[in-house]
Amino acid sequence: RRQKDTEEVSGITIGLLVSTPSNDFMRALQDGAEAAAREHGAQLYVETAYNLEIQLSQVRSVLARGVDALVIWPYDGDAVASVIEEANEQNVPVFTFDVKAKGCDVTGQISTDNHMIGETAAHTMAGFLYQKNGAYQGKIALLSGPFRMTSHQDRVEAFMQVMETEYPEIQILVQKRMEGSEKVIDVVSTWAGMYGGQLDGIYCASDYLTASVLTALRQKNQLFPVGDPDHLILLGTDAFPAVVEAIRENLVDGVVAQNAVQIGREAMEAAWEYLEEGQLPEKQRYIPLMVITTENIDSEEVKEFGIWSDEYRKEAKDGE
Amino acid sequence: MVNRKEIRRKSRRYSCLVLPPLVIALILSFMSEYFLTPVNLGNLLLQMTSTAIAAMGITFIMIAGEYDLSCAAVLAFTAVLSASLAVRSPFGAVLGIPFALALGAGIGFLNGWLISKFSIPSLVVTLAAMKIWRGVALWLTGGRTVSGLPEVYCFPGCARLFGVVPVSLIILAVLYIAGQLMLSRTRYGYEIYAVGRDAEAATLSGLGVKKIRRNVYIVGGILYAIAGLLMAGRVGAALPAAADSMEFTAMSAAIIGGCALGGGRGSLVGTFLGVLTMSLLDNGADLLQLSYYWISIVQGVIILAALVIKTQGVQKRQKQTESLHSDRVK
Amino acid sequence: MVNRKEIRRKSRRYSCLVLPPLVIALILSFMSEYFLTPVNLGNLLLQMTSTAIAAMGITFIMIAGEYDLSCAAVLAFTAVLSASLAVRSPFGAVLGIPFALALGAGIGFLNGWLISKFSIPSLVVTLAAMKIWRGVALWLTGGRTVSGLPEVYCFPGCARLFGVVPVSLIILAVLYIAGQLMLSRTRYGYEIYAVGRDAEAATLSGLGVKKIRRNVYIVGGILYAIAGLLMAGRVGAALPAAADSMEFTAMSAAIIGGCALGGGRGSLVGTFLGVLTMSLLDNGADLLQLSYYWISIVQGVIILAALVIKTQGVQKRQKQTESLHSDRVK
Amino acid sequence: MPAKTYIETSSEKMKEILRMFGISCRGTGGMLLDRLSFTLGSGEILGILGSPSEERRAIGRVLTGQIQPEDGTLYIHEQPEAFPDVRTAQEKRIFHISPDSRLMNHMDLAENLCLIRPSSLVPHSERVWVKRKNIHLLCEEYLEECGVEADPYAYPDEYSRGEQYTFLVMKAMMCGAETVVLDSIGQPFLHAVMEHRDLIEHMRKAEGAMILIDSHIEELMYRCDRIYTFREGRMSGSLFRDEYSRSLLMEMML
Amino acid sequence: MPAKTYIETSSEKMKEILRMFGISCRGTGGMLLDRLSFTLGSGEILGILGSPSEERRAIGRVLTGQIQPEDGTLYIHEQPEAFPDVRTAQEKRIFHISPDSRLMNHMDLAENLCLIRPSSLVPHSERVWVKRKNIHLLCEEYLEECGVEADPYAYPDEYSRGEQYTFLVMKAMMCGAETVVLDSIGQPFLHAVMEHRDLIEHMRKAEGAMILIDSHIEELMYRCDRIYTFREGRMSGSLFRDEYSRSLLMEMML
Ligand SMILES: Nc1ncnc2c1ncn2[C@@H]1O[C@H](COP(=O)(O)OP(=O)(O)OP(=O)(O)O)[C@@H](O)[C@H]1O
Ligand SMILES: Nc1ncnc2c1ncn2[C@@H]1O[C@H](COP(=O)(O)OP(=O)(O)OP(=O)(O)O)[C@@H](O)[C@H]1O
Ligand SMILES: [Mg+2]
Ligand SMILES: [Mg+2]
Repeated sequence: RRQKDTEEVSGITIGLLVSTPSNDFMRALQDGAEAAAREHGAQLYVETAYNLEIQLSQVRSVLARGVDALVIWPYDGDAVASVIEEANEQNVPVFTFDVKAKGCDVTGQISTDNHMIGETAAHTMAGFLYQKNGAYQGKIALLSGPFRMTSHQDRVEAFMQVMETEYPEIQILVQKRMEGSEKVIDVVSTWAGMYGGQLDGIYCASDYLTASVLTALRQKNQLFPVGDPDHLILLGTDAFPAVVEAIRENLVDGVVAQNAVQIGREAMEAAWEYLEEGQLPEKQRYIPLMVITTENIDSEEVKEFGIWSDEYRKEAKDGE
Repeated sequence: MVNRKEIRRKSRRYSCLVLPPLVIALILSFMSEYFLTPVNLGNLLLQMTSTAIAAMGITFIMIAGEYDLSCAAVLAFTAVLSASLAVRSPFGAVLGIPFALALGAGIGFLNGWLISKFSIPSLVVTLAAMKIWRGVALWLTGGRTVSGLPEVYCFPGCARLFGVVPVSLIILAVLYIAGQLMLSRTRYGYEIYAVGRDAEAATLSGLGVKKIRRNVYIVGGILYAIAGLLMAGRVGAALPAAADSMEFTAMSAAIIGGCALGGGRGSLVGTFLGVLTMSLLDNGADLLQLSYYWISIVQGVIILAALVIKTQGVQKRQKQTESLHSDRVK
Repeated sequence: MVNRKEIRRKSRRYSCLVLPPLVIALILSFMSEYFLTPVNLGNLLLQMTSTAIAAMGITFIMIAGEYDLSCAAVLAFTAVLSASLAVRSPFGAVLGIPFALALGAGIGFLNGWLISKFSIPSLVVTLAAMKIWRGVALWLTGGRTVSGLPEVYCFPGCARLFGVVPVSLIILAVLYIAGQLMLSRTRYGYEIYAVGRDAEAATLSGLGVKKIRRNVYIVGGILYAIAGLLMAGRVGAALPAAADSMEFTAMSAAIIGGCALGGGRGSLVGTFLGVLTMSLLDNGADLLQLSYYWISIVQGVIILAALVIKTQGVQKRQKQTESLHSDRVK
Repeated sequence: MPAKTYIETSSEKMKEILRMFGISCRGTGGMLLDRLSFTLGSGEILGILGSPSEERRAIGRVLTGQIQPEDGTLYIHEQPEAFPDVRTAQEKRIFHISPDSRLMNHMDLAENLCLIRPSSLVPHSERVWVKRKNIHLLCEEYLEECGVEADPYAYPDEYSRGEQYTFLVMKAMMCGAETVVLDSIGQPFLHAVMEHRDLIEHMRKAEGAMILIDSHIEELMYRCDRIYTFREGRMSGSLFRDEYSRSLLMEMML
Repeated sequence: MPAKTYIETSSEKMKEILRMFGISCRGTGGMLLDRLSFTLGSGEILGILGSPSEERRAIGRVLTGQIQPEDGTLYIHEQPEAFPDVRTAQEKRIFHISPDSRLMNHMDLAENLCLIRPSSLVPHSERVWVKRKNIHLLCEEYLEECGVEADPYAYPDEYSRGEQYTFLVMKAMMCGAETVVLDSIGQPFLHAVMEHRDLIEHMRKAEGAMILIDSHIEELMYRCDRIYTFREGRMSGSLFRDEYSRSLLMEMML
């Protein structure tokens, strides 16, 4: 569908395997990678999968056609090992991005440091709670994606650990893993009723969850601006367009942003670099992260870091 | 001069249907103090609207003796397509809702037409329809969520009348009451039951069996479209992958609610109770922080239990009256 | 002295089955130069093993006139449970495979027993089973993938004989040949077809209809377990959410391969061709970089087309011989 | 034995309701009907006598479109008509009651009689909304008029098969039937139905007609104004009431 | 009319194969069988004559366990036996052929006759693997022996219904039937089956017996060694071949 026969053919083909673009983050990852490939004039095989079995078969058929490198967003971090081993056997370098693959050897892994995201989120959340309650105490809830997303797993683990060791007064009332975003609304509605005023904040390990939480609160008429005594602290991850907008509208406290476009771009760059140089300076490449809050959203600092959703939107508009 | 036997018959039947949600509700009200709060009960009702309306469509179809696996796919497809229309222009926003309804009706008609025209089993036709419409929904959107829906379009799903009563609940109530009235008080209802109970006898009595079957698919399609609209309105976005495996949830609810696979049995009251059972389980999982996996298990067990109890009852009765007659007169 | 008419009958039937995969293969070989490479064809076969074996189970069950929606859930459950056993100890690794098979057989028996004991429609029983076993699989693992499987356990799924021929392909071939021989050459096969074609006549002929039906579920369960083992071995991990909606894929393959919903029709050769059709579509999507949504649509259309053509043929033949007789003699 | 085949077109005193002319149709077992012709007059009870295992039931089925003939014409009130399906047959006031006909056991008698009809024949007041009181009254009235004792609130399976056939005949009449075909329902059931004198009177008064298809000579002899004998797909003879004799009918039938 | 009820236990020359004693069973329509008793001797063709619409078919169904009686005993070779299901009845060599019985149209004749049997009755060589040549030869042999003309490779639906019943009887005999019940299959079909003299001879030679249940007096009179008349759930009389007369049977039956 998206075979990019670029103007200047470098003779290098790269397989890009991503998830279906069911949300903006996924699309931004893909766009970043594609843009980088375009700049280098590499030929791309792009495959999108909506479940594990499909991704496995895609990897195999891409390998069968012969590529110089594979850039993969693993659908299930635990279960892609088998195909990555196959690629390794065929001496095709594999670069995973965003989600880590476990139990196998990859040439490069490009992502934000998800442990760091979790830790940063914990400290940020604690800061918000301090602002609200005057002490490092309060009750929060935690939403994350399913187990197969190792990135979410790492974030949640780190978050919990920091909370436990450094902020014993902060209580995690409830934690839930959700596959899709439809059910989030129901769950948040139930929590809102159940914990009522008790709940001080919600941390979402990804912003597709944050966006649904916003919808739920809006429907319940419980969406108050930051600073309002009834305001429920919301801390997101990734910086989705809807969430960035909400921060600008003063409805969400903050987000631990990572630059999706950059992750995609860097992954492709890493592959390119490896193919050119024959090696990478380090196997694990981390993309910087940044906490964006209502206060710093319009600062120079943030502009410098870049809000991917803005870039991506611009690109999308240009594309049209 | 209403028949006493009939009253007894009906009360026994309904007590069987009321029991599961009642028991679960009782357990929940003991185990969680939040369960009986108005907020939670409100949430519970709101959460079940889409499923309840889709299950209503399935009920019509099952009473007429057919199946429908395409329910969830049609729901997602109509929602996604009409939402795409709605976000394009203010004009589209107004047209979105009638367009969705027409689309649902059209797809329902197509299903019904294929089934009656070629006498293909409905299970296969709707299996194919499921694959096709889900595929088209994903293909048209490229798998992307359609968001930024205009307010007019979201109105049925998220607005509240006087800021209190959710419009979707009103729609749910109106549809169920109208549907139940139609099934039990109009000639069409009698005909649907007759076709489901004994299609051959109905044909020989001069009923237009094929037409009636086609019509229930149209009704079903419209109801799926409404369910899709409400879901899109509530979520504030139309997802091409929405309502994943809702066909099973809706069918399970209808079965728990007394629909028989052979047709001719079931009611909307029963289906509502079935959906309520499923929703109570979901709500219970949220309240008690149980994992969803548990719920799936409990649902399965309830379906089995409902059917075992029902068939046990039937078998007992049949044994009393078993004879040569039974298989002749039918 | 083999009947000529029969040969003609059979050749017509098979040509109908061979056509879809052949046409797709032809198109693909024109549109992609990679399609006919040995590596790609090898991949194609390897990818279809699990589905093919699950579809084989479904075929047995459908020939006997029943349904099975629990296929994918049983596959995932047996894989996850036996994999958990296998990773615990070296002893468990050896036991893992027989344990999975026994588990599959047990679940199949349970399904069959419920269906025949309480005369509940198989669709409902297996719907409940689907919910229950998928739920149990997710609950036991907490939704987590079981990875780090020992080599012994993965052997059937990932090993290659002499480093060339995949063991899983050998298993597939052996099972299909044995199954087809059983269906067409043994008394059990004749009985399964008889039960599916006309259960009443079979009962009056003294066949143990209930037992035969129970047995196909056991066979089905074992086959699902094998499919699960192969899948786990190939992926190197057992996923509780594995084989999502494979029940539909397998059923579609069986239907394309000539199984009828009423029972008594179908063959493993046909089912294999059906699975091949599905796999070719998948492979084509990979090769031509089509989106998977397209495939879903094409699958739906093929299912419909297969059935429309089949029933058209039947209707034409029936018209020729329509009479009072037809509905009496049956 | 040469069959007497004097088929007349119409007797003086009665109007022709229905005529089948030269009807042929074929089944797997060979010819079912072979250029079959007969006429039915108003107010008449017509017997068709065929021995067991003759495909007598094809006659009723062709008449109500359950099988389509290969050849022949159907005249209703001397107008040629297309062979209809069951529904349009009923709309043309032809009702066929055979062993396959049955009432719905999940509805009570009144509902069965008043609602399970082609839509154009449902009482005007019940076209959309069903007023249960209404139909029970209607049914009760009719039951009384026809001299059939039954409770409109009862379910059909509370009655014997013979009574169920009676209800089916009554339903046909409530729908304004002109022709009622009682097709091979078996001698005892036929007997049970025909014992309701008022019902038969009612039909005669409404200028309706009945066709009784059976293999039982006496049953038909006692009840019919005219008897056709049916053999090998055609009418092998026709007798009026005053010409009947057991042996003659037997001879014509076999 | 008082029924003659002299039921004897066994005649001198023949062995008792089967005896039903005091069998009662009930249906929705009332009593089906009311303390019914009768005896079947080896080599005998026994007629049971019941008028149409008597529930004659209950007899065959009780005998093969399709309905369970409330009371009474079944003796096989003078041993009391539990009332079996169809399969065990066949294993006890009792075969029931009724209008519901049929061959499978998707299998050829040989497969139908040799394979569609209770597992214990399948020829030993075909228990697991089916050798098609084998069964076709076996079938051909048997067809010849019984004087039935048919092609073992043909499908059942290529033959008339009467021939299909003949095949069913032949299948019973191939399975080693001792008692074959031909239950209300209709006079013409009964006639078609019984016309195969070799088949009947074969059965007599094997000391088997047949029960013909029908309503046709002549059919039974010509063929049976003994006739019971069946009325209102019991045997209303019994006559030996030399005692038959049409009027007597008619009287006992009605
Ligand atoms: N074409 C047929 N196919 C199968 N069974 C048949 C067929 N025709 C008749 N029979 C069976 O033969 C039996 C008697 O035949 P049939 O019903 O034609 O006689 P009949 O017209 O009912 O006569 P009677 O009035 O004496 O019952 C019935 O039990 C029926 O089941
Ligand atoms: N219990 C019953 N329920 C419904 N229909 C019945 C019942 N008993 C008989 N009939 C119908 O009545 C007709 C004649 O009755 P029945 O079959 O009992 O007579 P029979 O025993 O077949 O006599 P014959 O040998 O003359 O056909 C059949 O066509 C059958 O369909
Ligand atoms: Mg009869
Ligand atoms: Mg008869």
